[in-house]
Amino acid sequence: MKFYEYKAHEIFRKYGIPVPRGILATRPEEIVDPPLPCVVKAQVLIGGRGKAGGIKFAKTLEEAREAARRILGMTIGPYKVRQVYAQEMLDIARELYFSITIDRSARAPLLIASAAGGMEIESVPEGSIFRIHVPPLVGLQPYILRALSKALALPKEVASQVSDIARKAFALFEGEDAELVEINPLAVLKDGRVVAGDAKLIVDDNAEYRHPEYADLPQDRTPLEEEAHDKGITFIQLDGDIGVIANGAGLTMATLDVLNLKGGRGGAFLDLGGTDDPEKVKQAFEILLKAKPSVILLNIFGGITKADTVALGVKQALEAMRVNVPVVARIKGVNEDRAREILKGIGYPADTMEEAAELAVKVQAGGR
Amino acid sequence: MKFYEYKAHEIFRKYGIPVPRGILATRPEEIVDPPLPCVVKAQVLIGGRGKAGGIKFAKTLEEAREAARRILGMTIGPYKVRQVYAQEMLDIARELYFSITIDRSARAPLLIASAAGGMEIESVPEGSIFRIHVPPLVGLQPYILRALSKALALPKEVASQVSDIARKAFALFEGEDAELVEINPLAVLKDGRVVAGDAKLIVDDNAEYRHPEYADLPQDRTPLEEEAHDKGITFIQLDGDIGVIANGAGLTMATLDVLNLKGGRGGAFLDLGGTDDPEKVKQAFEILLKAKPSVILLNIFGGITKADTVALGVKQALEAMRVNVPVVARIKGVNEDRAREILKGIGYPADTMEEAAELAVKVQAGGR
Amino acid sequence: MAVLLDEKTKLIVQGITGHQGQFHTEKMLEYGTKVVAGVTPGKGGEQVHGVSVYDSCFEAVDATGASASILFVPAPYAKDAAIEAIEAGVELLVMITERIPFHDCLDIVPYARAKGCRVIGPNCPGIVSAGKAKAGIMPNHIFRPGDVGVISRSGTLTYEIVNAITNAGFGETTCIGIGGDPVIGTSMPEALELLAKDKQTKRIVVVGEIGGTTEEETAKRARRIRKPIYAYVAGRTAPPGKRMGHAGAIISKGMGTAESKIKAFEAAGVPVAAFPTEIAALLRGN
Amino acid sequence: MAVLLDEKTKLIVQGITGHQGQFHTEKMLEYGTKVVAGVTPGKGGEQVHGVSVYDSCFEAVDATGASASILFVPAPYAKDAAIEAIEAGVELLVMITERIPFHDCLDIVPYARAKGCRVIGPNCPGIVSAGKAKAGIMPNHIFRPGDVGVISRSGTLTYEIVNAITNAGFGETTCIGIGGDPVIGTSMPEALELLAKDKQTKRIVVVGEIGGTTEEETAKRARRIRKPIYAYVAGRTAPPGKRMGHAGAIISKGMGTAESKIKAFEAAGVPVAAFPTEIAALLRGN
Repeated sequence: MKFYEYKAHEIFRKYGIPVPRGILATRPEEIVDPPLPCVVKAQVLIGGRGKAGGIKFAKTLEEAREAARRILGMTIGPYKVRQVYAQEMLDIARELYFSITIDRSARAPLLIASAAGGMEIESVPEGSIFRIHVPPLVGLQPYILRALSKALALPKEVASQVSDIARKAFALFEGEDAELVEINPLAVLKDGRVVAGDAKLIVDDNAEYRHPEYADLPQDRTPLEEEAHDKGITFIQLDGDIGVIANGAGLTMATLDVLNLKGGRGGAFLDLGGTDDPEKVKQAFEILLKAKPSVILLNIFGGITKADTVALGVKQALEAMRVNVPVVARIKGVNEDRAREILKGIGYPADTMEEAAELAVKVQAGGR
Repeated sequence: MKFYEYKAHEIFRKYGIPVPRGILATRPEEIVDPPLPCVVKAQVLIGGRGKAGGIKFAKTLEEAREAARRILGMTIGPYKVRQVYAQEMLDIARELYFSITIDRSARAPLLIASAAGGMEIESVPEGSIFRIHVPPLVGLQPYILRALSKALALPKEVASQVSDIARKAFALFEGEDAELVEINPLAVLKDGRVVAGDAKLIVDDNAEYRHPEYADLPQDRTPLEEEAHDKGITFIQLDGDIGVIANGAGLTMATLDVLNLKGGRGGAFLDLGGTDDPEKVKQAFEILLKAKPSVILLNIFGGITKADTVALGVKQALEAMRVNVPVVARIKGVNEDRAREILKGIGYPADTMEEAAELAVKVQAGGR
Repeated sequence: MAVLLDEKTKLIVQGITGHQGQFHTEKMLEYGTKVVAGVTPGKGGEQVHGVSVYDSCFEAVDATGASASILFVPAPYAKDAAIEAIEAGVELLVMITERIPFHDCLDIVPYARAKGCRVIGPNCPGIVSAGKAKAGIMPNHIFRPGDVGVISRSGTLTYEIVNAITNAGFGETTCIGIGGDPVIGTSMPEALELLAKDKQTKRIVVVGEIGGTTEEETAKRARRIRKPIYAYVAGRTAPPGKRMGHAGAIISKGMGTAESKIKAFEAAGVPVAAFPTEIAALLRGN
Repeated sequence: MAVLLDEKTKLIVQGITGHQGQFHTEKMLEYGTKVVAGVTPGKGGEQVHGVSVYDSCFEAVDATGASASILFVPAPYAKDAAIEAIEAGVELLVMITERIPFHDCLDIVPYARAKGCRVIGPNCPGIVSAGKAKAGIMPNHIFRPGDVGVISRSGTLTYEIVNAITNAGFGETTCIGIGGDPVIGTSMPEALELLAKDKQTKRIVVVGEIGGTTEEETAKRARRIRKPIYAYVAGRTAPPGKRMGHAGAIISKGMGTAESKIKAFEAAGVPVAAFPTEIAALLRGN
């Protein structure tokens, strides 16, 4: 799960991490008594909003409202800006970088810090990035914070504030099931205070059941993706015109790859998962149909999934939606003969995934 | 650290563990509006208060005050009763046993439970005691509570309450640096509630720095032991007449053993520890002198401790206290010759601890 | 020979009375696996396909001497079940369960390692030692005993590839589905080491996907292994920044692209198949 | 040969700039120990008896390749220091510090084990491999190379007994002060196994005390060891229920009495000395 900036700040505040004061507004008039001077920022879930004109500075209330007026309704990437955040402008002396994420190989939380903050960590030279693991099972120990302070050559007063923030950020990382806690810049102000200038938070989707308060947060999904998500289906909209549906993440990706390598263009990506329930197949197929693909490439390696069940779901969906999209179907699994029977007249059968991909490309080109 | 019953109950309450309501009183008149009927209990740090008459039942306020009147001022073991606790009488249907302690061999917390509660766990037959370790590093998991409930054959409603109490007791065990958390009886009431009928808590002395709120709690020490404790000296008063002072717990115990095996009677036990500071030696020695031993047996295996430093401390203490107790001294270590010189005229020198013990017995008997 | 699992391994099934647990217990038994007990709290005393159910892993292990467990318990209860199995002394724990919060795995995996228990998964199809035993959910009929070891982060894609291997006339030693999550018990390079040491395994097929750097680490390790290794990497046309089903399968911040993985394999002398079925052709080439 | 420690072991001293750290660094150097570095946060760059001080264990280990550490850090900071040393990769960690809350040791000891680091202590006098090296605070002059292995829960009492062994004309291989706390890194039976496997160690002296059941467990283990073992147990006249200095040394609820321990040793064929110095006589008898 991703979080709008203002929401992430709210959570950081809950853990006692100092963040700038700010006001959220959906209309310019909602900005009343903002901290001045302030920065008015578009609340969107993707990067690059600065370049798109989604960040403006304001010295007075009027300027702040004017900035909000210009930002609200703006389109950044695929998103319309619906909220702005008018945030206290910090008087920054120095910008640091701090984040916590996981190191998959080490199976441990990884703490990353740099004396060069304010820019994307990818653009910071490797030599000035400090990395240290937090030992799992025993958690954050003081030596880690000492090492961090030394690596960044922080003066004593800054070091103690940074250590305190790091401790709280780690508590947040654990307490909120975070994948990423990123503070960039971690700002040392001219008055000596250390503040999380910007706070980014990504929480593990799988831990949603432990954090029901996050369940309804908007995510960077298209409406159709959102609908799929609510039904527990992995569905991603792409640019192409051939809809790809398969079972299992790896197989679905591989099917998309084969299709693209054979000259097709995948237009949507739907992972049926391990389901064996015709109703769920039907639901998934309906979502795919709503994306209006010109051809559908269905690739099921059943193994244990019953092929006829899948075929039945496909057939029902097409009937319910009253659409007539050609379906190139390659279904392997128990009762695959019965599946062919069910899809007779609707689908183009194929035996291997390569064959299916080639066929889909041909059908799309009007070749059959 | 040990805790008076009422204090332990207070801490259990803090962790959300249900305990009976109660009123603490140092004078009978302080009992106002007690939960009735109630049990009036002497607050002492040792067991056996029931047999000593320190627990009485009361149905009315007057009876409660009368009970308090009779218990306050009573002597139980070496202690005078200064406080009573008038506690709600529970309407108990069934008594269980529950405790958490550590298993030294396994280096893990050990959870002990029994369906036979209300008596000392030592008198419960081994077959009806359930034991399970809490895995260190990952903590209390639900399977432990399921296993407990099954072992005690608890009905569902009781099981869920017991599990909840066990979880909270484990949080207490960890949060308060406990050595022992014991609930006996863990009472199932006739109305179905489960309540910690009696709560016992011992906290690791070494963790005192993490719990400054416990620092001033009274402990089961004699005034002299208390004085020694405040000075960081291990000192225990015994029945005999020969004071034993040595350095290191093992050596001090061994010296006491040798003395007793040689026919002497150790009258106090003082571990100088690893100190090398004549002032601390002097302080320790003064405490020992206050216990009025007829002879002192001093056994120092210096190794690194300087023998003359110890001798100097001893001499200064004797002079400061203006007493003339014979000191049988066996001091091994750096500068042991100089130590003999210093103690000349005060002490009886000995070469081995066996020799020193024999000499102490002889001196005590007036043999020298 | 086989790694991790063979016909003598005594296996318990955690969550045996659930839909998945029941179904796959039957399939594992059909494959010849010694499923000696099941565990479902509160269902002790029942039977599932002739297998006795116990209330706890301790009881199941005590009664049967099982040394391995396969876990079908739903995600919110998986950590509890895993720690219980580890404490009960199993040496191999196969976690099929998907959608376990990875913070739970940050406890489970290091703790298992501390106690000498090998974890496979979570979010994996399990292990098959062809012709010997299965602790997993892979279809039985696609395997045939042979000399190819298989390692995969994926589920159905593995079936596709194993099927291609078998159809081409080859066979497998052990197929290890290591799982698609960010934090897993046995990583791809670790699985590679296991198969590299197995005498019966003459060549190894590795099925990777986008996300993380485990394929790159595997490629590095592959340089020191004297058996032929072949790879396939899924996701070469996946859009960056999108989560492709597996929590692991995401290209973010330029990390974990298929290009990088394919390059690493090829640099290590590991041929990479363009299509899943091409794996068979690569095997034939040797 | 010796166990745990020898003349080649590279040792770092955590808390080297403190009173105890400085003093014992000098003594360890005098004994011939390879003290290669010290650690005190904030004092990196200083020198103690010619030993370079670093700010962290990582730096110290990186710079010197040390594989062992001895810890003099005060109790409230000991857990941090121990975990740091473990993470920095030391394989042997000798914790001299006393009065560490045992709940901290419930983290340190299992974690060390998980990471393959052996812990001795806490609250212990350390280890001496006679004539080779010392990671501890025992007096240097009482040791002489020989064939007696010594294990003890106590400090000064160990010196007394080692002194008696040496004075009687014998000598030691390795003397392990395991420590007097309830939760320690290496238990008495574990230390016994170490010395039992050491070829140079021909007989073993075990110094126990009241409290706990480790002596009883050691006696059980002793039955399977073919070297002569001798024991002494302190506290046979200690009053029950009183804490005798060591947090471990307490007889409570009838557990951990000297009688029980002596009985267990004798039943296992381990002669028990009545007085500390009698150990020498027992050794002479063989």
